[in-house]
Order: sequence, then C-alpha cells, then structure tokens
Amino acid sequence: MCLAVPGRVLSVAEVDGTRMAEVDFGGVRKDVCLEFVPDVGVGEYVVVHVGFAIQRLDEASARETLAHFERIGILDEEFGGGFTRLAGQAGADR
Amino acid sequence: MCLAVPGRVLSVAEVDGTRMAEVDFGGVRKDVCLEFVPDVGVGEYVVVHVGFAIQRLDEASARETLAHFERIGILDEEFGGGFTRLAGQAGADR
Amino acid sequence: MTAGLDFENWTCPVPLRDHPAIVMGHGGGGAMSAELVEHLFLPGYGAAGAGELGDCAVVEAGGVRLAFSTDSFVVRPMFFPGGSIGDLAVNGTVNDLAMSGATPLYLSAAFILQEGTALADIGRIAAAMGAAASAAGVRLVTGDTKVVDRRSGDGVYVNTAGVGMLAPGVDIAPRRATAGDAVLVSGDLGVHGVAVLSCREGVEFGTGVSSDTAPLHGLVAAMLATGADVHVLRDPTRGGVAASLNEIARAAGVGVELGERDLPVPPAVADACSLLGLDPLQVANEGKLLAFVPPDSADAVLDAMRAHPLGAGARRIGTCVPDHPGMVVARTALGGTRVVTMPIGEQLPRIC
Amino acid sequence: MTAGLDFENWTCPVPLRDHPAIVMGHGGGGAMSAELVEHLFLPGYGAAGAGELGDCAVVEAGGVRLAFSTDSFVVRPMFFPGGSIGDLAVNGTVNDLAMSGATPLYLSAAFILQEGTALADIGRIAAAMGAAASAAGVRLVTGDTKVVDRRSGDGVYVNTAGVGMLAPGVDIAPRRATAGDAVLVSGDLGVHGVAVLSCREGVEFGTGVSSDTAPLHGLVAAMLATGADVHVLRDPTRGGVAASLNEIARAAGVGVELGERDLPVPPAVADACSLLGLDPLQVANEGKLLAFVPPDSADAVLDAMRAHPLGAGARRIGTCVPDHPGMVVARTALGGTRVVTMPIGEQLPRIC
Amino acid sequence: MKYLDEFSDPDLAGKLLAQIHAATTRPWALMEVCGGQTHSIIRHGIDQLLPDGIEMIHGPGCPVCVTGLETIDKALAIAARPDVIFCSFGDMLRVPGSAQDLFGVKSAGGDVRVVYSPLDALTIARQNPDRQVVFFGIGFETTAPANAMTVYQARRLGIGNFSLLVSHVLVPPAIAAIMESPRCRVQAFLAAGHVCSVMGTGEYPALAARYRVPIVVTGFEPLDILEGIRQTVVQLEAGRHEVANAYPRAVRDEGNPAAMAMLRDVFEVTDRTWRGIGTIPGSGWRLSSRYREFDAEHRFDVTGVRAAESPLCRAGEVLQGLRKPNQCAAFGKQCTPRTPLGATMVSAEGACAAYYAYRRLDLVATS
Amino acid sequence: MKYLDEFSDPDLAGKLLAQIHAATTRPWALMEVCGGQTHSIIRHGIDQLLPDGIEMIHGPGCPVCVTGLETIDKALAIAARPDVIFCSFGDMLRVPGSAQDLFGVKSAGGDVRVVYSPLDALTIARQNPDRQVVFFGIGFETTAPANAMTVYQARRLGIGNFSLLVSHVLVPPAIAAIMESPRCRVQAFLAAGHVCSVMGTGEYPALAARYRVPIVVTGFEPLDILEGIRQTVVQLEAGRHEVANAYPRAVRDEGNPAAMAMLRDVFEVTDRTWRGIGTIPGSGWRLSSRYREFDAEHRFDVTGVRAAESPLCRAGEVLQGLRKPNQCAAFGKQCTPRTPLGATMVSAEGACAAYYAYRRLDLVATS
Ligand code: SF4
Ligand code: SF4
Ligand SMILES: [Mg+2]
Ligand SMILES: [Mg+2]
Ligand SMILES: [Mg+2]
Ligand SMILES: [Mg+2]
Ligand SMILES: [Mg+2]
Ligand SMILES: [Mg+2]
Ligand SMILES: [Mg+2]
Ligand SMILES: [Mg+2]
Ligand SMILES: [Mg+2]
Ligand SMILES: [Mg+2]
Repeated sequence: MCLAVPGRVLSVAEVDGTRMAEVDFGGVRKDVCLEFVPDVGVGEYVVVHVGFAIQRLDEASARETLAHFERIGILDEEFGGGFTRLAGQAGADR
Repeated sequence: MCLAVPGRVLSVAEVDGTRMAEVDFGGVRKDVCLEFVPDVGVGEYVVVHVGFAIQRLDEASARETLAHFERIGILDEEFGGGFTRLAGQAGADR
Repeated sequence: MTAGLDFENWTCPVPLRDHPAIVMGHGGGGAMSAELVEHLFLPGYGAAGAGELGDCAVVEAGGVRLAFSTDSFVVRPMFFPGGSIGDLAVNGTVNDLAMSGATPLYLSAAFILQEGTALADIGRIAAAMGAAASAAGVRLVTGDTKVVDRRSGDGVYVNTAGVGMLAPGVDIAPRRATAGDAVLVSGDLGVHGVAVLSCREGVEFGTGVSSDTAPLHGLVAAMLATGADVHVLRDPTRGGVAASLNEIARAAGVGVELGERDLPVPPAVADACSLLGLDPLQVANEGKLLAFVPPDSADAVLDAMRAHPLGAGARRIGTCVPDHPGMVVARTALGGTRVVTMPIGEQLPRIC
Repeated sequence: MTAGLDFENWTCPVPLRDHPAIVMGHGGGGAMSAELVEHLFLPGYGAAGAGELGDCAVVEAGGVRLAFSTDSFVVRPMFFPGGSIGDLAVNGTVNDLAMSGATPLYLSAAFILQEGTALADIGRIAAAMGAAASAAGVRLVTGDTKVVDRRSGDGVYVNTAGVGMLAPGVDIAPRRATAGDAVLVSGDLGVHGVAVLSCREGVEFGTGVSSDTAPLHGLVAAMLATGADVHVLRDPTRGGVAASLNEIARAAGVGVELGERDLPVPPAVADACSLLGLDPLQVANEGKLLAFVPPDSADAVLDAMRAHPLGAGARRIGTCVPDHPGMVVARTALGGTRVVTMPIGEQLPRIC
Repeated sequence: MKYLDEFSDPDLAGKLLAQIHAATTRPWALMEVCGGQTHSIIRHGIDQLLPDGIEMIHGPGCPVCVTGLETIDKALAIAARPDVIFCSFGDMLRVPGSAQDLFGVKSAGGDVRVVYSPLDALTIARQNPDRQVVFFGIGFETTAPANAMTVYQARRLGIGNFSLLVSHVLVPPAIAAIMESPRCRVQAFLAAGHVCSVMGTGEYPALAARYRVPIVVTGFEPLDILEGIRQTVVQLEAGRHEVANAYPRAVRDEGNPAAMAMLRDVFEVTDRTWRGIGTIPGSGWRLSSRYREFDAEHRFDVTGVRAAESPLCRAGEVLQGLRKPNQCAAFGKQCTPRTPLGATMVSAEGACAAYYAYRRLDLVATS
Repeated sequence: MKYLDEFSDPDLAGKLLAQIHAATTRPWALMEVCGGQTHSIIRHGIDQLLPDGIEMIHGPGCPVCVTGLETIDKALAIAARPDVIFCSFGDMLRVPGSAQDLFGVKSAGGDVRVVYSPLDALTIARQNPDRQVVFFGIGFETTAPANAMTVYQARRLGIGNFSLLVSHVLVPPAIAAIMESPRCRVQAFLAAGHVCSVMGTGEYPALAARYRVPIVVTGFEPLDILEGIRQTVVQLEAGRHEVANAYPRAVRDEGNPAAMAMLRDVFEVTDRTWRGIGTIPGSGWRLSSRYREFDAEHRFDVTGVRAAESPLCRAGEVLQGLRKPNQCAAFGKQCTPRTPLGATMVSAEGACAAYYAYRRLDLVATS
C-alpha cells in the first residue's frame, strides 16, 4: 500500500488558503499540499503520497540508519558472542 | 426556394397520431407526412418538400400540360397571324 | 531537428487565413482540401516534400519504378449497402496505385480504434479487407493498431498504404491531359455516394443502390493492353467527377468539355440527387475510373473497357479542349453551357 | 467480395472473448495489442494476410528487396518536451524500416483532423515532419487528409507509411535471436515516455527530460559497417524494452537475461517512475534501439555504436539464453531474479 | 423521376424556346422570384438560349440568402450552447453570420446536425430528453407548414425540450417592396410555384393590378420555366398584366387549405428584415403567442442579439435586380464563395455565387 | 532520488542479509502487511536471498486488492452515469467488479479519468461546474488524509459538484483479524511504514502483547525491508514480541497529529468488508455525518448495490497467508492477470499476480 517518496521542498506558497509547495524528487517536480506538515520549510525533505506530504523526513535519522547499516557486521551488539559464527554461516550460504 | 419533388404514395400509416406515408421517388423512398393532404391515398402522387406533402400532384393536369407543349407551334392560338413569321425568326436565331 | 523554424509566430498563408481552424469542408476532397495541401502541408514539408503529394507517387528504388499511395478511411456508417469501410480501404488504395498504371502488390493496414468498438465489427472489417485483398491479388503485409479515447474517435478508422510496380514506359499522370483527348468513364456515376448517403444519420432514405467499390487495376491492364497511350487515369472518389476533372484541368492547363446528355447517371442516383438537391457530378464513386486518351485510340480503349466486367458501362463523356484552361464546362441537354465547379467542401442536402 | 463469410454470427476467438469491445489496453503495445493481431486481424485477412503483420515487412518487387512499414500516431499531447507528433510520425516509421536493416527512402503522410483543430497547430506539425524528414534524408511523396467530427477525433492523428531498400544479404529479424547473443541498447532508457507523461492531463509534473525522438538508420548503418551479423534490431517504443524483449524471446523461442545494474536508466527517469509507480522497462523510447549480436562481435558493434552520436550511451544489458524460452528475466541489483513480464495494456500510475 | 424527367425534354424545350423567340419583339426584364428557379435556369443554361432582349433578374427567393444576419447570429449563439443540439437544413451551415458560420460553431464544439426534415429534429429531441433540441426554422411559405406542423406536434406530444428558431419570409410583400423601389426595372414576375402550392394565387391579382405586371406562377423544371417565360412574354408583348398559372399540376388557386389553417394557428405576421434588403413590413411569420413557449429566441434569450452587415456588400440591390453581381466592387475580390461577404455569395442559388462560376467562363470566352 | 537510492545499496544489503542468515536458526513465517513491501520484495528478488526457513507471507495491504467487490460495483454504477466525471487512481481501473471494470465503463462511454491526487479531481470539479465529479477514495490510513483534506476543501470552497466514494480500510483491525483466524501461521509482522507515518505506532503494543508477535515498522526500499526482517528475526530468535521502528526517518511514534486531527473530523469508524476476506468489525472509515452531503454513495443512491464474489476464488485465504496462490485451483487456469477472478490477481502487488509472473520462472527452472 501507499507508494510514498521523499522530496525536497523548493518553495512554499498559499493557494486558495491552502499551504502548497513545489517539491523536487531528484529532478521531477510536483505541487504538493503541505497542510499536514505545517512547520516544514524550504529545503527540508518530506514524504509525499498522492500529492500530500504525510510526514517530514528526518534527515538525521536517515543518516543514522545508514551509518548503522555500515556498522552492522562490525559491531556485534545484538548477538553477543554467537555473532561471528552465525555471520560466517550466512556468508557460506550465499 | 423550396426544392420539392413529386413522389408516389406506396403506403399510408398512422404514427403517433400523425398520418405518414412511404413515398417513392423513382426508386428512392422516404417517409413523408401526409397531414396537409388528408385525402391522398396509395398510388397517388404528391409534391414533397422537407418531408411533407404540400400538395397533391394533379396527374391529369400534368398530362395536359405536356400535351399542350406538344401542340405548341402547331396551333397558333395566341399570336394569330403573326406567329409563323416570328417562329421562323426564332429558329434562325439559334 | 526543427531549429530555425519560428513556430510561435507561425500563421497560415492566405487563403487559409479565413479559417483559423479545421471545418468539415477541409476533408471534402474539394477546393478546401487542395488548399490545405498547397498552403499548409507543402510549405511545412519544405525540401522534404516531393511533388504535389497527390493520390499516388511514382518513385524509384534500385532501378525499379514503384507506385506508392496512402489513404485513411473514415466513412460513416462503417457498413453500407454493397460494402464496408474494409472494402473501401483495400480498393481505394489499390485504385490509387492502379491510376498510375501500376500493378498493386502490397498493402499496409493501420487501425485507429475507438474504445468501446465491438470486436465483432472489427472482425467483420478485417474479413472484408482480407476478402477484398484476395480479390485484388494484393497482400496485407504490415500493420499497426492504436486505441483512442471514447470521446476522441468513432468506431474504426483505417489507413492503408500500398506499393505497386510500374511496367517500363508507363507514364500516366494528370499533367499529360492533352487538348483533343477523349474523356471516358468506366460506368454509372454516383452509386457509391448515394448508397452511403442513404444510411447516413439525418438523411436516411430507402434505395436499391449499392456501392460500386471494386479494384480497378484489372480494368486498367485491359486498357493498356490495347497499346493506347493512356494519358490520365483517375478514380473519381470524394468530390466526384467534378473534383477529379477540375484537378486534371488545372494540372495540365487544359479545359474539359462534358456532354451532360452523355453522363451515365442512373435514374436512382438522379432521383436521390433531385430529392436532396445534390449534383451527381459531385457524388463519390469507388469503382469507376476516368480516362483521358488520344482521340484516335478512344474507340479501341472503350471496346477494351466494355469487354471487362468492371467497364461494361464505359462511355465517352467529353473532350479535352484548349479553351478555358483549368475549367470544366458541361453542355446541357438543352444546348446551353454551365461551368462544373470544383466542390468547395462537404456536400450538403439543400432545401432550395 | 465477402461472400461465404458469416458476419452475423461472427464471434471473437478466445482469449478475446473476455473483452467484447475495445478498451484502452488494446492499444498499449503489449499483450492485448498482440492478441488483437493474432486472434482478430490475421484470421480476418485469411490468405491475403502475410507473415505476422509486424512493425515492418520485407517484400520483393522487380528483384529489389523492399522494407515496408506503417504506423499511426495518436500521442497526446501533440507537443511535448523535445518534439511533437510530427517528429514521431517521421522517426517512428523511419526507425521501423531501419530495424529491418533497410535504408528508408520514401514516406507517405495521412492526416485525420478533428474539426476545430487550429491550422497553426497543423502547420507546426507539418513543419516538424518536414524538418525530421530532411534530417533523416527521406522524402514525403504522397498524402491524404480526412476531417472527422468534433466528437469523433482529437486534434491531429497522423499515419505514415514508409518504403526502404535492403542491401543484399541483410537479414535482421526477431526470429534470428540466438542463445549466446549479446543484448545491446543504444542509450538511456525511458526518456521519451517520461517526457510525454510529464505533460499528460492528470499526471503533469516538472522535469528536465526531453523526448529522445531521432532517426536511427544512420546508427544501424554504422553497426552493419562493422561486418557483424546483426541478428535482431528493435526500437523499444510502446511497451518499452519489456515488450520488445518479450516479443523477440517468443518469436525466436529463446530466453533473455538482463542485468538490472546494467540498464541505463537515467536518474530523472528512475525518479519519475518511483513517483508514479512505473517500471522503466515498460516506458516508451523513440530514439533508441535494442540489438542482438553474436557474442564475438559485441565489442566491435558497441564501439561502432559509441562512435555514432545516437549511440554514445550504448551498452550491453544482457544475454540471450537457451533457458526459459519466451521469457525475459532480470537479475536484480541484490542478486535475486525477477521475471520481466509483457505489459498487458496501458501503463497506469499506481498509488501502491 | 416521373413528372420531373418529362418536364426536361430537350425537344419540347426547343419548341418552347422557338415560341419565346417568336414572341419577343422588344427587351423585357423578368424576375424569377425563386432561387430554385435561378438554380434551374443556370444549371440548364436556359438564359443563354433566350432572346438577347430577355433579361432574367434573379429575385430574393433563396431562403438561405435572405435570412437576416441577426437571425444567423442568434442561431450561432444558440448552437454554441453546450446544452443544445442545433438542427438545420444542410444549406444553412455555410451561411456566414457576423463572425462565422454554423460549420465554425460545430468545429468549435457545438452540436450542429444536418437533418432532412424538421420532423427529424423532433425525433432527435425525443431521443435526447436531457438536451435542448433547436430547429432552425427558416424558409418561405413552402417550408413554413412543415415547421408549423413540427411545433404543433411538439406541443401535442409534450416534447418540452424542442424549440424552433423561426425566421420565415413571405413572397407577396417582397414583390410589393421590389415594385415600390424607385429604381425598379422588373416588368414581370415568374411566381414561385411551390409557394403557391401552399398559399394559392389569391394574393397576386391585386399586385398585378397595382403594379401593372404580369405574374405567372411557374414550376422548376426546364419546360416549366420556359413555359412561365413564354406566358410572361406573351402578356408583356400584348400589354397585359394578369395572373396566370403555368404550373397547374402542383398549384391550385386556393392553395392548400389544411396547410394554411395550420399556418394561421402557429404563426402570426411580423415585420421581417431580409438580408441585404432591409426590413419589409409584414413580410414574415413568427410563432404566435400560443406557441411562444416553443420559441428558441425566448427560451435562450437571444432577443438582444444585434448585427450589422458588411458595408461593402450590395446584395440588397442585387436581390432587387438593381445591380448585377459583377457590378459590386467586392465581387470576386473580397467576396468569393469561399469568403462570402453577403448571403447571395453563399448559396448555390445565390445570384452572386451563380455569377461567380458563370462569369469565369464568360471571361475566358471573351478574352 | 535522495533517500531512495542510498537505501538500495547492494553492498549494505549483503551485510544485512548476512546478519539475517546468521540470526536465523529456525523457520519463521513473517507477514509483510503492505502491498508496496510485497512489490519491493518481488521486484528486488529479496525472498530468494533469505534463509530457506524464512517464509514471507504477503499480507492484505494492497488497497486495490482489498477494496470490496460491492464498492467496486458502486463505483462502476456511478462512473457509468452520463452526468458524472469519475476520477480514480490509475491502479483501480483494471480491478474487476461483478461484471466489468472501470476501463470497461470508460469504453462504454463513461467519463473515467486517472488522476495523481484527489486534489486533481477537485480541480476538475471546479473546471466542470455543470458535471458531477466523483473521486474514488480508497486506500489505507496513508491515503485517507489526502481524501479527507480534499473533502474538507470542497466544503470550505463550496464546490458542491464534488463528492467522494469512500472505502477506507485500517491496518490494526486487519492484523487482529489475521491473528484471530484459527489457521493463522503468522509469527511476526513487518508493519506498513507509511501507514505509521500518519498514525504512529500507538496501536501496536497492545497487538504485539495480545498475540505475542513482534511488530517491526518497516520501510519500502530493499535495505528497509531487510532491516525490518532482520529486527523481526532477532526478536523471534530471542523469544521477544515487541514493537520496534525500523523506519525512523519517516515514522514517529506519535504519527502525524495534523493528519490525525483531519481524519477525526472527516471520517468515522465503520465495519468494512475486505475483498476476499469478509467483514472485519471496525476496520474502515466512512465519511462522518458532518460530511454526508459529499458522500457519493448517498448522492447517487447506490446504497442498494449488492455483489457476490466468485465462489472459486480463495483470495481471502491467500490474503491471510493461509494458502499460497498456486494452491488455488483456479490459479493460472480460470484466473490469470488478463482474466482475474479475485483482486489479488489484478494489482501488480497482488499476491496471486506476483506468483503468476514468478511461478513461470520457477516452473521453467525446475522443469
Ligand atoms: S458579390 Fe458579395 S459583396 Fe457583392 S453583392 Fe454579392 S454577396 Fe454582396
Ligand atoms: S488465483 Fe485468482 S481465483 Fe485463486 S485466489 Fe488468487 S485471485 Fe482468487
Ligand atoms: Mg492515395
Ligand atoms: Mg484515394
Ligand atoms: Mg506499430
Ligand atoms: Mg484517387
Ligand atoms: Mg510500423
Ligand atoms: Mg513503430
Ligand atoms: Mg486521398
Ligand atoms: Mg518498432
Ligand atoms: Mg418554391
Ligand atoms: Mg504504506
């Protein structure tokens, strides 16, 4: 359900009493309703579904998640001692 | 004004309370309203304009007119003595 | 690709200026259609446009002379007495090829289908095309199908293009019409147009008339077999004999004189035209041809035509004359004359 | 002419039975389009229908091998970033000829005009056709114009048919795809489709993407000049790479394996597809070609392509395989596989 | 067609022509009132065969030509409405209003349909209950009964979405107006046969007497026209000015009583502006107050539409026989059948259009 | 696209896969609730790369698949009306109702238009004041705010010719219904990320506790899905059943308060029939009484439409993970993407459609 994609707010304008933005999706631009993310401003990222921003995209969190993916397999926080053995098996599986 | 052509009534029928006929125009057939020629029957000729019979065609009169055209130039009723000379001039004109 | 062309300030040259938009008459095959080609398509094509974009082009490939023609068919209704849009689509292109003297060989068929069109209707049209192609001895070799929105189409539109081959020496074209030529027609005029009109919305009438749609290249072959130097052939489709003869008269800079008493207008066509106020010379034919032949071969060509099933009703209807170049004049039954004008656009029933 | 055929009781064979009428999907260039040809047109044409009514036919006239193709163009809007219906009408037919290895020579142009269409728009289209034909070195030699009712058309529909000539020995056709062949593409995928979609009603979006419409016979000539035995060429237009590869796989009874990481999908196309939920492999191209070439000539052909302005972005995207005949499979970036299906009908934006 | 073909016989035409030539000793200017007769004369080349002295002046009897510019503009305004299906006889579609014609309205999206009969429009109204169907009710006394019957039927059958845009014109007031014109050259009239099929000949004796002109009721086939001319010339040569009926197979003196009764019920006399001529008092019919609800002009409130004709156009004088078309400065220049300034250039029967085709041969022949 | 491409990186995917393989010691049946996640899994071949023991069960999270047959039939009935412009998301056009689909209605003359956003439908309504414009408002909690805002704007701007055919479905009641099913095999859920972007995670702890299943809020890119699976497996292996958020860049625990406020104003909870599943109490939203006048169902009186699904179709069991598509007797026979019996064969995300494409390669590969 619910194809939603992240885009960056290029500009904000009020149209017919509604807060609208031009949002850039990597070169593709669409008009998007900002009413549900009232404090998002130009330059920020939003998650857009059928022409509506349904959430602000938290860039810090995105970076953290990616960093966590990078770390994974190096740190072993979740599996404790068993990790190294299991990771080895997994690698062999592929 | 007023392209109207003679056609022969093939059949008569009442449609929605209106007297209609199928009329034959030498192979071409059209539905025609007969309300203005209430006593015309099958086999008779009518003069038809935009789907309405506007007059009964008087066949006897038509025949008489043609016969009159045939006679013309033979009888000399209208011009009296001057006719023959004038007719001769006309022929030379052509 | 289109650099250097000023699209935004493009305006149509006269006389199209009077019509900023397409009206039905632009498709009538008469003066308005010709003006679109002359003032809009040819200037648009520029150097890439060749010749006069006529019904059929004669081109050369690898030393072989080819005839190449296209037509789109949008006739309504799609099925009419004596045929369908499918028959026309095949015979129309076959005939445009044949009018250059070519032997038709291959056809393409491209469909623009309106959503909602019954597949059964399309099947009937395809079957009619197959049967007509078989009868004409041509093959349907390539095709295309597009679908348009319900509000943007109307049932089936068919385009056919055709390729044929010319025998060496054959040179048949409007520009070859010569004063003195006998003008021949292969049979009764106006039957196709009357058949279609008889089932057109708002005009419907009963008639025994059926479309004359037929492939004419066999008849042409019989005419050429006489050895006559046939100057011009033309199938008088949209716009009828009036449009075809006016085009030929203009292309060759000659006049045409018709004898009204010699025109083979069958009574049912004459009557339908009387009823609706139409001129039989402007009514479309789909299985007839006009020919301009030197006077001394007229009888031989007429004999050859009459010996062919599609030319049984052939007759001479006029003469190509040096007077009034570009004009077609008819001598009336009463002995007067009238100008046979190029139809402007659509034929309309008259009340007056 | 059509005697012996039972029109009244005609019913469509399966699987068309499920759709008694045309829906938009029948024109999408995918499975439904193919089924119309297979189950309706070919049976209708009977003996007069030749081959598979593909994009382009190779025929013979007077000892010369000709390529012959037709396409109707109904693209909306008529003007879009990078081109117009006029450019497509010329380049589309030029390319269908080129994909058989022919040198395109002559085009016909037939218009179906909706009443009310601005003459200025038609003039722009004609000028675009002229410019495109000049750029492609082909000539517009014959034409036709029809006008349809306001409610029965939509601006301008153009049909072009084209005739080209094949050099001796050239044999390029889908059936020649062979296991082991390298599958090449001449450049970025999906730009035309995205450009058109970006200005389509209800979907409009801003993008810097322009249509890639271009004539490809020059590129083909450069590829053939390597001496390589090119097996198949195809311009992945409607239905995109997915439709073209599926057709080739079925025609030749081979499988195709693509590497998703090798597909040249430019970011703007990928992003537009992400936004709308479309598969870039199903998006139309109008200036790209797919080629199947023997593996040992792949590098030479790629080099030749890259040396040509229209092949600068050429790359190898896959391999023709003996496995899963008739199917196209992509190896995903993660190392999994997915089937690349034949598109069914129209591409629709998804919310899910 | 029976009773058409017989009246086209060339041999009999020759006899009639010989009679006309024989009868003519002086020049005479005859007006055929009816455009259908003009059409027939030109199509068969009849005027070329008449004695040099006989001049046929083409009268204002083409409904396409004389329907007022204002009426056309009202038709265009109504036809352009999205809720309307506008039905018309075919020959009205190319008649120019102030800015365009019905073809133009159609090409811009108006639902404009050609019908053969007003009854077809009524059928369309029944088939499209959610649309307004308007019929363009133009024409002379011949056409008026058809339109009257159609409105009568609409009321009788309760077809509320049907209405009529009415602009009927009447022949006798036009004849009077022509004769009242100070520069009038007309010496006799061929009266319009089919108008008389409906209305009879009762209005003509007073006109013939008042203006001292022969009036011969005339049909449309070549022999009919020649006979009408023959009878007219005979009267003129003899100094008579009587009403005669040269079309007795289709015209009775009393006209068609059923049609006339219907006309009296549905229509009432009104002043009418004739295109190119001006307003002629009492020369038109409009819907009577009993049928006001079926009047498209009121239903769609176009009563305020006003229009002015091209100042170049001399169609009024042409229609009154005061000027030949080629004596108009715009003829063949600004004004051609493709770019008509006046309605007489529109219809095939229009005098200007007829001359345009005709003159071309004259010019070639005399050059 | 930024924040899409980074989350598709193959190298990081390999690391996450290694972790999953390392973590997995036993077979687990996980359900991705959302059709968008199903699409991503199949498109990227993720399930082929998972440990053999990990089974991904495709959940009922495709709005195209679960919108009730009766709702589709109501849409078809409204779309067929000549006064209506029916606007829809593109993927609803091929969904079969009892007799046909919206493409069929369109081909029969219905004015059916694809829009990207419900706001586009509102624009169409303003441009066509004489037509009724209806938007087909389907979808989960993600889509509901857009539809709610559109109706709110219609009322605020006084656009009376706009209405909404509403059939929203809700995820948490569906999860409960799946878990209550006697044959349920699901051991953990990947929760639908964008639903949680709107609604937050507040409803999940009770479900996780009650059914003792891990629930991991998951995004849609390959790395997001792998991370969701990884966290789920880690919990399962550890015997935990907690709610976790593996999609923190787009999901906050509290959801989107502005959107939730709008939803409370415009919608109210109702029982909803899920296609192929049946009626789930309290699993849908309909327009609240304040917005009743914008309810297309009432405006066009289709409340009486009733429909029955194909008796052959096992979509309900497929959607609940009780049956694989190829365990349906109609699969690939009576039911194909061209001739779908159930909605799960319609959408590209539908489990049956996905299997249809997928299975073909399996069959080839194993033959
Ligand atoms: S030629 Fe044209 S402008 Fe002159 S009177 Fe005739 S219609 Fe009017
Ligand atoms: S394969 Fe078709 S019939 Fe079977 S469950 Fe899936 S949708 Fe229903
Ligand atoms: Mg042609
Ligand atoms: Mg032709
Ligand atoms: Mg094609
Ligand atoms: Mg022709
Ligand atoms: Mg092609
Ligand atoms: Mg093509
Ligand atoms: Mg043509
Ligand atoms: Mg192609
Ligand atoms: Mg009359
Ligand atoms: Mg979601």
